[in-house]
Amino acid sequence: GAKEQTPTTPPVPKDNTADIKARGEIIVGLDDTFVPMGFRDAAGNFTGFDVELAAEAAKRMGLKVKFQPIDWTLKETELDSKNIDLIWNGYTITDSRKEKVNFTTPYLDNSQAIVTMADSEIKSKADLAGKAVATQTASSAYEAISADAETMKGFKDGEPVLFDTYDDAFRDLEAGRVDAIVADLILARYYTAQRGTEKYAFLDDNFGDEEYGIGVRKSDVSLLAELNKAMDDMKKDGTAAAISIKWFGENIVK
Amino acid sequence: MEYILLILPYMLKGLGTTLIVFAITAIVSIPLGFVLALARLRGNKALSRAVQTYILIMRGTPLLLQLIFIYLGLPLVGITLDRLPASLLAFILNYAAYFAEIFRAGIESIPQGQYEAGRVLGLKEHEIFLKVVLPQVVKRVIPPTANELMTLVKDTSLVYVVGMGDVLRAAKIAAVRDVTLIPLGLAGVLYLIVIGILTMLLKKAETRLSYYR
Amino acid sequence: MEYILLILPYMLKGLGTTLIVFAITAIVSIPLGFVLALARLRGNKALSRAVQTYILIMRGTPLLLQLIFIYLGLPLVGITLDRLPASLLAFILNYAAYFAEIFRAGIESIPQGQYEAGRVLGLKEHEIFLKVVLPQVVKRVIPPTANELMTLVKDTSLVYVVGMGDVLRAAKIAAVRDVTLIPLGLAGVLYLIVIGILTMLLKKAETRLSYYR
Amino acid sequence: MLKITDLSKSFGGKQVFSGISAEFEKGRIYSITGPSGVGKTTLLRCLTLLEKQDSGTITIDDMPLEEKRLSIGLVFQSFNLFPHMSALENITFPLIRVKGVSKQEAETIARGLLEDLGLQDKADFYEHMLSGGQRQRVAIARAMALAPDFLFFDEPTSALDEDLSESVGNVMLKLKEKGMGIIVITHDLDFAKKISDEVYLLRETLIRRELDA
Amino acid sequence: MLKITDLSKSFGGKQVFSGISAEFEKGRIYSITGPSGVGKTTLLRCLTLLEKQDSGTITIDDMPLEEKRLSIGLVFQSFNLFPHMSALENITFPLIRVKGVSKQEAETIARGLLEDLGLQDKADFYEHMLSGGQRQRVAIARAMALAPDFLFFDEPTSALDEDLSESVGNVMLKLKEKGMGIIVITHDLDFAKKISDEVYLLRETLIRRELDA
Ligand SMILES: Nc1ncnc2c1ncn2[C@@H]1O[C@H](COP(=O)(O)OP(=O)(O)OP(=O)(O)O)[C@@H](O)[C@H]1O
Ligand SMILES: Nc1ncnc2c1ncn2[C@@H]1O[C@H](COP(=O)(O)OP(=O)(O)OP(=O)(O)O)[C@@H](O)[C@H]1O
Ligand SMILES: [Mg+2]
Ligand SMILES: [Mg+2]
Repeated sequence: GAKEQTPTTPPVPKDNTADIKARGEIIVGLDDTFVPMGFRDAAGNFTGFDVELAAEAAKRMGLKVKFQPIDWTLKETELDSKNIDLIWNGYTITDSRKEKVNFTTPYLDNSQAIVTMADSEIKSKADLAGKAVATQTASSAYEAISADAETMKGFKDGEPVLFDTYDDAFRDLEAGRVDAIVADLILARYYTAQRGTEKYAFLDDNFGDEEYGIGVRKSDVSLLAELNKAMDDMKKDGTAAAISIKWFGENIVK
Repeated sequence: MEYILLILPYMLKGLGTTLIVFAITAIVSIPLGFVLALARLRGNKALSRAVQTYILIMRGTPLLLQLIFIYLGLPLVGITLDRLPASLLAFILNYAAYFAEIFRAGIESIPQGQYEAGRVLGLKEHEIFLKVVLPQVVKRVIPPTANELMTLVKDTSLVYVVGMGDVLRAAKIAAVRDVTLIPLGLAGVLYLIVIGILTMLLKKAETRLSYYR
Repeated sequence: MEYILLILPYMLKGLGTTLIVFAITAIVSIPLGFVLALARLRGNKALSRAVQTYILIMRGTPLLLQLIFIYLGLPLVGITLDRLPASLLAFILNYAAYFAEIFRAGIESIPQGQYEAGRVLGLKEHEIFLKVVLPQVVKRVIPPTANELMTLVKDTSLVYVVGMGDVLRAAKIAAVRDVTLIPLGLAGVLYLIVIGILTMLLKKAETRLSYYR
Repeated sequence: MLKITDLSKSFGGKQVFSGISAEFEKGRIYSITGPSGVGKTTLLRCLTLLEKQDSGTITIDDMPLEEKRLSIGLVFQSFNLFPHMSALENITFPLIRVKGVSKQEAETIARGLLEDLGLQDKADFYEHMLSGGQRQRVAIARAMALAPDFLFFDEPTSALDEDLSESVGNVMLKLKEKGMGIIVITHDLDFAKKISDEVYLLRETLIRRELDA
Repeated sequence: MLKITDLSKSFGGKQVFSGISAEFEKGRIYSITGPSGVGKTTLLRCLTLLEKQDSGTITIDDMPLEEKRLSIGLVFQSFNLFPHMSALENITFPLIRVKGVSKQEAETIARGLLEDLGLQDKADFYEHMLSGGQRQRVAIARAMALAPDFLFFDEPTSALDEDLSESVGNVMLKLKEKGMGIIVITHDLDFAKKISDEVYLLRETLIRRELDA
């Protein structure tokens, strides 16, 4: 092959917004098992709260939208390699992620809720001492727990039990092998609603508050601006609220 | 039952991906494995060692990581492959290594006398290999090859890392959405059917080759 | 480099899980596979068919689903197993089926004359099997067994579904947290080391058995 | 006494032999000759329970053959040595197992027999290092060592020159002295005449031949 | 002319033979006798390039043996038939491949040879269905069919009775008439004397024996 010329200065990252416009299509990366934010209906079509938001926002930017399922572990790499243009799937804003991607204005508040079976003796964070606590692998809940090292050390085995999906975690809670689950409040509410709210209890304590945002490539500053504007418009004209009510029964978009 | 009919179409679509990746990988990696086995056994020292190193790396690291490397690592050096080609490349390179070892063992198990008879009769080396040794190797490697093929059917579910949806992925989506294990059970049944057919075909091949010992 | 040292301890802890599941599965499923192979070859018709069905189901459905079934399905009928026992049970039952097929093929490849010589000499069937046939089988099955063992090393990462942390999951957690692919590369290196050692040991065994043909 | 009554055998509808009746005494040597493919090996295989006759009975001292397994021995036409055991081990292993002889005693017996047959310096050789005639002699020594009541030889001198044939003949005569009954299949009429008390011809059935014919 | 000059061979430091020099002409039959284990098979293996001598040269018509591969043929002591081919195919396959003969013609030749050797009704049998003597005759027919300049037989009548030995001898004489040079290893001195022009004894080296000794 031809010899590659090594550039003496790092190349200025190119803003891809124009390319996306030219293409007429924006690619949204999501984990299609992530109920209720982004998943598929029985026919295999993408659906979910974030999916509907994204579809509406794209329309307002004059773009078609394409949803691309990705391995959640690899989402930032997928973004870097331009396989996708946005990460939009209950994506929690954290400091380490901010180093790799730009976030839009937060559009949803979230907290890391603690869920137990209804008849549990666990009533507060302190009661978690010596108990088996589950959460999802590589989730923001896991990061929130890790950040509270004091409490985590008290857990049985000194660390949470990690499941691939919250679905598995809830099954394990019911089988009695774990005593509590830490999960995004929004997800936990959805799951408990599906499985029967009365079976579960939500503790008053939690592992902190956080916010969801949409991840955009660092280089794509104009895309970020346009997306922020589209989201603002949707919040103002009630479209976002309507979608929220459809999925959560109330307007929780901020 | 109604529920199964509801989710079946999308599951079958996933099964299509599974079968495509399986079939192409099998068709390409088996001959490639043979070539590698030959290179290891008959190649000069350098080639033989290169193949051994290749096999070590391919068997020594998870297919999942190889897939990530080919799909997301290669673009860093300017080689960008689409999802399906990237998956196929990773699967073929990986499985060829496993097949190579099976075939090597099979080739080594043929008694030296068979080669010697061929040589003394004046047959060319490739004739001896293709017409004398290979048919006998085939008979001996069917069972371990069957093992690998069945593992392959299920390994295809790894394509989720490049964002492709196979039957298992389809089942998982339905399972979390509908809070039930039924889709996973259904996926199990679909796999079982595919592998049941595969088992039958391989058994037939084994029986057909039992005319000699 | 500094970063690698930072994440290494946690990765090595994960590697511990990998190695435990690997070792126990290998130690139990290999003898179990032998017993299954024997039952299939020598058992009465009913037993032989039962074993064939068992093998079909175990190879016919993904280990992942078997794991989910044992860990999350069995509690529904009142059998609740802990994470590690549940994982080990699933791995052992699954791998025994693969080994059974390898050993069956190995046993079948020993010439009939070896059994006949043993019988005419007055050896008991179990003596013939253990002292005449088995040593020759071992030599022939090393390469396909090596394939399965290497697959097993990497399959252990499936314990993630029951909430156990192996080296690959440790890597994934670090990768997501620190938004980098380095931990995955490190996991690849760790796997490669484990399998490199395994390869060496198996090669040694192969060489030791090369004193006869 | 070894008694055969009305024995017949066919392969896939093709009659090999039929209506064989004969009596063989301990302490005597019998030779059986006959053209190639006539069924001599098949007859010995019936006499050693390796092949099931279509009809007819075989008894030893009026007991069914099945209950007198340990009273019979056979040297195969194709030797069937154990390839993973040295020449010495081929002989000592069945001795120790079947006769319960100590390892040391077994080695003494084995070395004695190897010496009788001119193999004293091949005790530690494996099958693939032995010449055709050496293999044959190890097989003979292995069967003789167990000293059964009746010992059958399938062309025991096919790969041996005159001198060695004579040694084998002499060993047979020694065994006869000790009261063993011996049946030898051979093409070598001189050899047969020299050592046998009776000579038979197999040709559809078993016919007694006059020794000075 | 096949010319051997100062040939020696040892295994692991142990001398088998040394200083063998001899000349063999086309159109003549030579027998080589010698005790078991003396190196007769090894000598033929050197003459067919299956074994590399330690020193000495072998030429055919003054050309190095390597360049005259197709001028030589060998019937192995252990036959080395191809087990996946019928008796007929064992003969026709090399004929078609090496001589470029048509399939039909090859079958005619093969059936003629099988008939000469009394195997007309075994053409479609596989190795495991043939008796010892039948295998030997197929191996003989396979080598003869190619009609090389020099054909070597390693104990071609070991499993044959007198009548069949005579048939084989007659076929050899026919080949000699046609100008083939033949070297036969045999223990059967009568057979050797009947067919050979010269008889040799191998014992450390090759010694010419007087025919009427
Ligand atoms: N791989 C080996 N290692 C050590 N010794 C060997 C090997 N192969 C052959 N030999 C020895 O070489 C000698 C010659 O063997 P060869 O087969 O040529 O004998 P032979 O004259 O054909 O005997 P026979 O008449 O019994 O067939 C034997 O003593 C044998 O033990
Ligand atoms: N599995 C089989 N299927 C069909 N025919 C068979 C089978 N096994 C043996 N035969 C036939 O049975 C006949 C007798 O074989 P056997 O081996 O007993 O002959 P033999 O008298 O020992 O001959 P040899 O002297 O050549 O060793 C042969 O014609 C052979 O082809
Ligand atoms: Mg026979
Ligand atoms: Mg020899």
